[in-house]
Amino acid sequence: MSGPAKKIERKTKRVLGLFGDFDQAFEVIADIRHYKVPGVTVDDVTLKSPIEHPEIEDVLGERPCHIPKYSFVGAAIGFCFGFIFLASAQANFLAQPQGGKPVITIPSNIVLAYEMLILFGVIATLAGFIWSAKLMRKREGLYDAAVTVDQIGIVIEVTDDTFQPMKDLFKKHKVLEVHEESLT
Amino acid sequence: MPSLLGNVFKGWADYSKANEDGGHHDYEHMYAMSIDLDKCTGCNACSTACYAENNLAWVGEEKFGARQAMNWMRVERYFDEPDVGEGSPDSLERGASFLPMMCQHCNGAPCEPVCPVAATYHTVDGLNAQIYNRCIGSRYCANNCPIRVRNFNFYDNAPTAWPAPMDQGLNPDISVRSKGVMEKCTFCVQRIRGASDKAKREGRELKDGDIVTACQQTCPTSAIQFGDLLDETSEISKAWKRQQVELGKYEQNKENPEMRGYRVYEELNIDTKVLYLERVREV
Amino acid sequence: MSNTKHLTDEQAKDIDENIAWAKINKDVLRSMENPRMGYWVALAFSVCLFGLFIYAEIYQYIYGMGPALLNTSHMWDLYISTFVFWIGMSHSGTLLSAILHLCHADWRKPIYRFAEAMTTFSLMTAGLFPVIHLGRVWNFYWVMPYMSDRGIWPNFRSPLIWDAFAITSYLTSSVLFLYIGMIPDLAICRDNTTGWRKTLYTFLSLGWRGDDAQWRNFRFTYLMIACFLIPLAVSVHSIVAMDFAMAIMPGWHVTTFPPYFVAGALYSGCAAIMTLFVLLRYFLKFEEYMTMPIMDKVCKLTFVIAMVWTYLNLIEFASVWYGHDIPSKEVLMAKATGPYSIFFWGMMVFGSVLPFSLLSQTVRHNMFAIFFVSIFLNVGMFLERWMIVTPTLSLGYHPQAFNVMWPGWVEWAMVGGSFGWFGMLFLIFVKVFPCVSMYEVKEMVYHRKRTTFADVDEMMELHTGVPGPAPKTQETGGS
Amino acid sequence: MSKTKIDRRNFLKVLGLGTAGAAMAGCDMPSYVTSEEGVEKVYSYLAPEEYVIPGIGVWYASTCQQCPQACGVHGRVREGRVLKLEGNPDTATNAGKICQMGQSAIQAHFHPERIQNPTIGGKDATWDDALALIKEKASNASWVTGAVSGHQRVLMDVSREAAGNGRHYAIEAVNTRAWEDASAATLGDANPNLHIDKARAVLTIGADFLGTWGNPVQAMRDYGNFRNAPRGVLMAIEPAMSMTGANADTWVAARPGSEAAVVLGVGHVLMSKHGVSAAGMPSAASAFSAMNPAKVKDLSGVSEAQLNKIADTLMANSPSLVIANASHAAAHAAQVLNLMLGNVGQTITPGASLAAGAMAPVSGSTKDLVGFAMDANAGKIGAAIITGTNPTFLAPKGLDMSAALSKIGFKVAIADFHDETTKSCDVVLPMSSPLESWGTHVPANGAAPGTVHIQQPLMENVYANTRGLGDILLSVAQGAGAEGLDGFEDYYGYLRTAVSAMIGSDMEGDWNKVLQAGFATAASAPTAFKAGGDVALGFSEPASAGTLTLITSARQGMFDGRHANLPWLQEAPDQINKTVWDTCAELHPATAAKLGVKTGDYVSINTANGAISTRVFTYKGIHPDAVNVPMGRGHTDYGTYAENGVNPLTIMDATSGDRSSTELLSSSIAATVTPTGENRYLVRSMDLAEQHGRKLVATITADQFDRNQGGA
Repeated sequence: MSGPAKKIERKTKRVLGLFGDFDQAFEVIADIRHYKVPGVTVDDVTLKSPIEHPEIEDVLGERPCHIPKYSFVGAAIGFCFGFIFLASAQANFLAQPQGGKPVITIPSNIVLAYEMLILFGVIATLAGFIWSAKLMRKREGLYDAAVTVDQIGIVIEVTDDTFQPMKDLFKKHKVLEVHEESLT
Repeated sequence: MPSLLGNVFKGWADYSKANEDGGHHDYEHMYAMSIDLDKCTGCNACSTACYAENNLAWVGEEKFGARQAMNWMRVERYFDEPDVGEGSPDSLERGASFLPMMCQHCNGAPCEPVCPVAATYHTVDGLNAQIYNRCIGSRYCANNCPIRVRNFNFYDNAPTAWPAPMDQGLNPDISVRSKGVMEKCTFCVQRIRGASDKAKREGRELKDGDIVTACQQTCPTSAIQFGDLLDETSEISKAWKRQQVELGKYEQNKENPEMRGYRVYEELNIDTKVLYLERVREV
Repeated sequence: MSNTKHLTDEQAKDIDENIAWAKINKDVLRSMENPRMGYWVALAFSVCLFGLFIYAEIYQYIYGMGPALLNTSHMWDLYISTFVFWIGMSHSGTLLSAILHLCHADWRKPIYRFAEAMTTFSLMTAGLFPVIHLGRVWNFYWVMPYMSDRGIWPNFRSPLIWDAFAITSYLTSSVLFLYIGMIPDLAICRDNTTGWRKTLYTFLSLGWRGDDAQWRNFRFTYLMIACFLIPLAVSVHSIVAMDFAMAIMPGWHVTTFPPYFVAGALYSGCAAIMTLFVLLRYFLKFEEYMTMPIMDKVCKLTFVIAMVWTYLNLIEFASVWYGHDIPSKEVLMAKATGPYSIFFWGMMVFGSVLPFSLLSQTVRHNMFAIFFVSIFLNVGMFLERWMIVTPTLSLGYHPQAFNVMWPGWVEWAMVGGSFGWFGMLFLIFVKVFPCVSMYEVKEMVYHRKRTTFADVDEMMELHTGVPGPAPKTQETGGS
Repeated sequence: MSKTKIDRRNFLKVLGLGTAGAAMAGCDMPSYVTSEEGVEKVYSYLAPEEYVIPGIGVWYASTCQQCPQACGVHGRVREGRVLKLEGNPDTATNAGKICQMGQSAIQAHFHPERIQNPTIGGKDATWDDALALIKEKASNASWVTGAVSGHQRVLMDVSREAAGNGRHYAIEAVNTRAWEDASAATLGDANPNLHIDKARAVLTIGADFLGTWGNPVQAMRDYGNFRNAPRGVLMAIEPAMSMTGANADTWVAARPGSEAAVVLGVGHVLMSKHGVSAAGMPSAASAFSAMNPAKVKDLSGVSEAQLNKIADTLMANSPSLVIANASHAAAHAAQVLNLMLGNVGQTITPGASLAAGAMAPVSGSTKDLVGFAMDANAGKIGAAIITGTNPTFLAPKGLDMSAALSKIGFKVAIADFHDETTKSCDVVLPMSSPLESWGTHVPANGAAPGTVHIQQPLMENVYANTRGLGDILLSVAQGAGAEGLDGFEDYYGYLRTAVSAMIGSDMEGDWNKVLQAGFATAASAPTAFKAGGDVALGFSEPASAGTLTLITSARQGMFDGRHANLPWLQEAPDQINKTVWDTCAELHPATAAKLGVKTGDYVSINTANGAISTRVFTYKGIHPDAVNVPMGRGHTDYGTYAENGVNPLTIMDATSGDRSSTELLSSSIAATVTPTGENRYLVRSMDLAEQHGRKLVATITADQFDRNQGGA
């Protein structure tokens, strides 16, 4: 980020602002993005919402998501492992020629490997989700049940001198409630 | 299993080999049968001998009526003869046609690939074997058998079929099947094993005629022949050659129409190993 | 909809776009609590039915498969038909939910949750049948490819093994699909409950906080799994079809079976959705969410699928009829004229004729009519499965084995009992988990409100998924 | 599989799995597992008999007693138990083959319902008491038996003589009596040897030689060769299809009782059309010429075309063979045809008669059944010893057998199973099964001259307190004070002495050779056919066309009912109608349609002697005027396995007409058939009789192939 953010100050407080309407939250973040509050960047912002708001990325900026990679890797492993596993099982189970069929039967193994592909793909996806969505971690404070009902929450970490301007910004955009906690 | 991956490559080698010869391994024997329908009198001796030899349970009228009988070999009786045209509508002009039917030990057996636990498979003797201990009774094999020669133990038949002291007459060479497993004709595998063990003890090769199945042994008209097709000198392989019926072939090339050999359900290409000789009729 | 003028308000009424989001939470959470008498009665009934199932299974375990009256020709009968029936049922939820999700049909949002639940539970029901139909059921695990120190493996050539793999994958995936889609709602429950429920939801919601990062990953995850599920669902039922198509029996060895089965599966699935839709709408008081217009769409979808199914059915008959394979032809003739013909014609009437009633708007907007229609559609589908399995077995190739067989009481008990098992699971589900997706209903009304489009259908087609910065509007959302 | 060192056996060892085959490998311990979970019965062999080699089956020769034909068998003995019977390959009668009844001997042997203790008046008793009682009361006893031969017959005779010459009634419902009488009358030899294999055409009139007539096993073996190149032609004339008819190239349905007329008709055509002469038999010739085809058609419904076809075939394929058992008249006519066609000497050759005539077989008949009933009713029989037959079951109601038996003061039954007859006997002696006891048997038909089959015990008694028939006969004879028997304390001793005398050596080795062979060869003389001589031929008027007639037939399996308690045979489908476990009434579809019944419907069949009710089976292999109920089932006191079915014999008639010429098996009686309205599935091994276009039994017509090559 550019100039103002350069000088490193210890963040001492975390603020949660609750908004009744997504547009207000949107504007808050838009303002932050345009450095209406010096020393605060969008990177410090976390949005909490009852529903998904993909459009927030317009102001929050593109943030990467690696789920498809997980899925792909999982699927690839699933298929290869599936096929090799079956083939080697059959290769070790020779004493059963059946109905004049070969020992290692490609068509049936492909069907099964295909199932394995999907199974592993799904599981890998889930794993990726849990990992990159930081689920199953210890929950930080500053959470309000209202965000699972209908309110939008903006969590932002501030230093002592950016604390007040931040609140003003919230108020300017008709914040409903402001919670704060100190980072120690 | 440490050897697991080690065997993979050999497995692949076998796989490619298997592909060349249609999935068959090197057969040590190829036991086959031939039945002359012109000689079969439909007397049931074969099927009763099978009951005695193979510990087959009788089931009684009710279960037989529910078609849950355990007969490995049955003699079917047909009154029509499509090949010699319709007879008079109000009376038979000829006798009936009898067909001893048992597991044909197909080389392209439809029952084998569908078994989920590989309880039925093809042995190196060319037998279609059923591993009772492995069978879990999914009954897919029987569903896929066009001739319906697989019998399933719908009940625990043993207690009723062999009330003491009848159980003393059981053949110790083979097991008594419990409920929930599939069973079928084995070409009297216990006799095959016995004969080959005997041959081994005497330090010689099996020779034609060493192995006699129970049905063949008792057939009063000697309509049933049994032997090893891989043994060029055996009666059975001569018979098959004479009848110009070849194993593993879909289209048989019969130059001589007088040769009566044929196999049932050839159109299904299941490659059965029981050669039937056509019935002859004077008309 | 274009022709809504002569509809009553109740019929025309879709989800109110200005509904308070808190109300959504309240309604759904309410539906999960203090069950009424009727609920307990239904639950008790299901449990009793399931008890019957258990009894029959024990009986069969002791006496063998004989009392089911299976015989040397009819090695399979109702067990496998019912298995196929439940598998088919399971396709509604996941497949529809996934497909509709991919094509952004937002009307799916209020109804997909219970549909997916149904998928899961009917799979769990279907899974019972391949097991209980085994002659030596205590060895069922032998079909699993576990490493045995004796070096024995299952026979991977057998379609039954494919079944085992497919069903395992499908069950796992659909459970995960259902669960992941539920996480944000579980968080809601977590925030609004106490006691054991609180602990349960806290555990299940994995610490969902609705962060933008979580939502983003959530979106991709849900999308990916949906993508996986569609081919999976198709493959599962094709594999079930292969149990028959891979066999050589006349009437089973049919090339068109896989697509035919998939169509049939979707069909019975939709029918089942309609049934449960009606039930939930009334018993859980979801009139505001499961609205007539949504049912209307489900009906139209069902009709389309029914026609696809009918078509595949007919071309199967045609191909048998024109290909001169005598045994197959005999089986076909026997289906239409033989001892089972009444069931065959029942299947044709319920499966191919009855759906036309869905063309009438009066039916589409009469919940009772729909309830009974959907029931009979599923009866038709059950008969279909039976008519696939049994006539073939009663004829087949070998004249000596031709015979007609009627299922024994054990089989009927198991079939009936399976409904008890399904009902039990579903009833428990609706009281423990939200069977309407709260957050997605919110999304639905949110986006609807913010689009300039009046017509949901057009929106469905034109909606590009991720909306740009939204146009300003006057009224403020929420409360 | 040489590359991968897994063959099936190893594979299964690795798996620790057993198949039918692999079980062999693990079977060296003398044990087997029954399917009662895990219960393993291990028989200890601390002190085994010398013939017990654990794990190894050893074959011993003996003689089958399932029917009067006494085929030689080999029994497989393992761990002291006999497990399976197979034919003795060295005997001329059955040459290594046996029928299903022989196969089932094992089941009869291990049967749980066998009699285990002697009873007096129904209460258990000791052997001594029982024998003492017999000694006391069985003076002048008549013997009622089945067909007997060998030393058992000798002992019966000596004890009869010693006890004052009671009569000997030999009762067999399934017999060759008509043929025997005719042969005796025409050839002077009651049991000539028949060479079906040498014949190029065989015509049978009611003689089911492939099923139950004579020695079917031998006949079937010959039939096998008969079908070899040059292929012979088989023709059958009978009211209802028999196993022989079922294998015939030409099958002709004749109205019951009209068979003789048909044979005469054949003779007529042979003479008139083919100029065959009945030289030296003027009365026969006149009988033939009197029976013109029109008359045949009228009497039997057999058309002229069919007669011509039969006659032509007989002429075209010489030597031929005509066998008849339908009636005495038919049998006589058949033998005359054989003489006319020059078959005598070619396909019919003289038999041989034992030097020791006392051992010669006594063949049974229902004539003796009738005789026994009449004599008993007339109070002529004071005491009777009954063995090997079941007169109460066989006797029609008309004979009033139960009353007859009650008139007999003292009745002894020597039996291995309780049946209708033993029930009414004062003393019942438990007989060991034939596989447990000694005996000698002289086959009535087709044995090599002088052959005496040895019946050797194959294992210890299953039930300790039973005794072999021979032993019992010996004690009875000794009790009756017959001469020359005092030295022997058991039948084995007697038999061994007798056989040694017979083969002219008492050396251990020779005796063992005899036991190994399973038969001994005694001195015998070939019988000579008498030269020519006229034969009077007649025929009986059958019931008029359109009236239903009840006939019965014996099928291999149930036979005359003695095997009804063997589940294997109950479950072995009837060869023709494929019914199991139950009796059915065979009807022609047209007749059934007239009566408005179909297969599976119950009908009640009424004759002058009463009524039976059973289910219908319809097929076209029966004359429209006939209703055929196979005999053998319908026991009332023959154990749990024999309860099913009905017994047609009870309503047959054995007394009508000339008793000397009426055998139950070939008798017929006017009957009315009425549907009862009930219906139940008739349990059969197959419901359909058509091949539905599948290529199952393919047929090739004889002109399509060179019968001299045989295409085999």
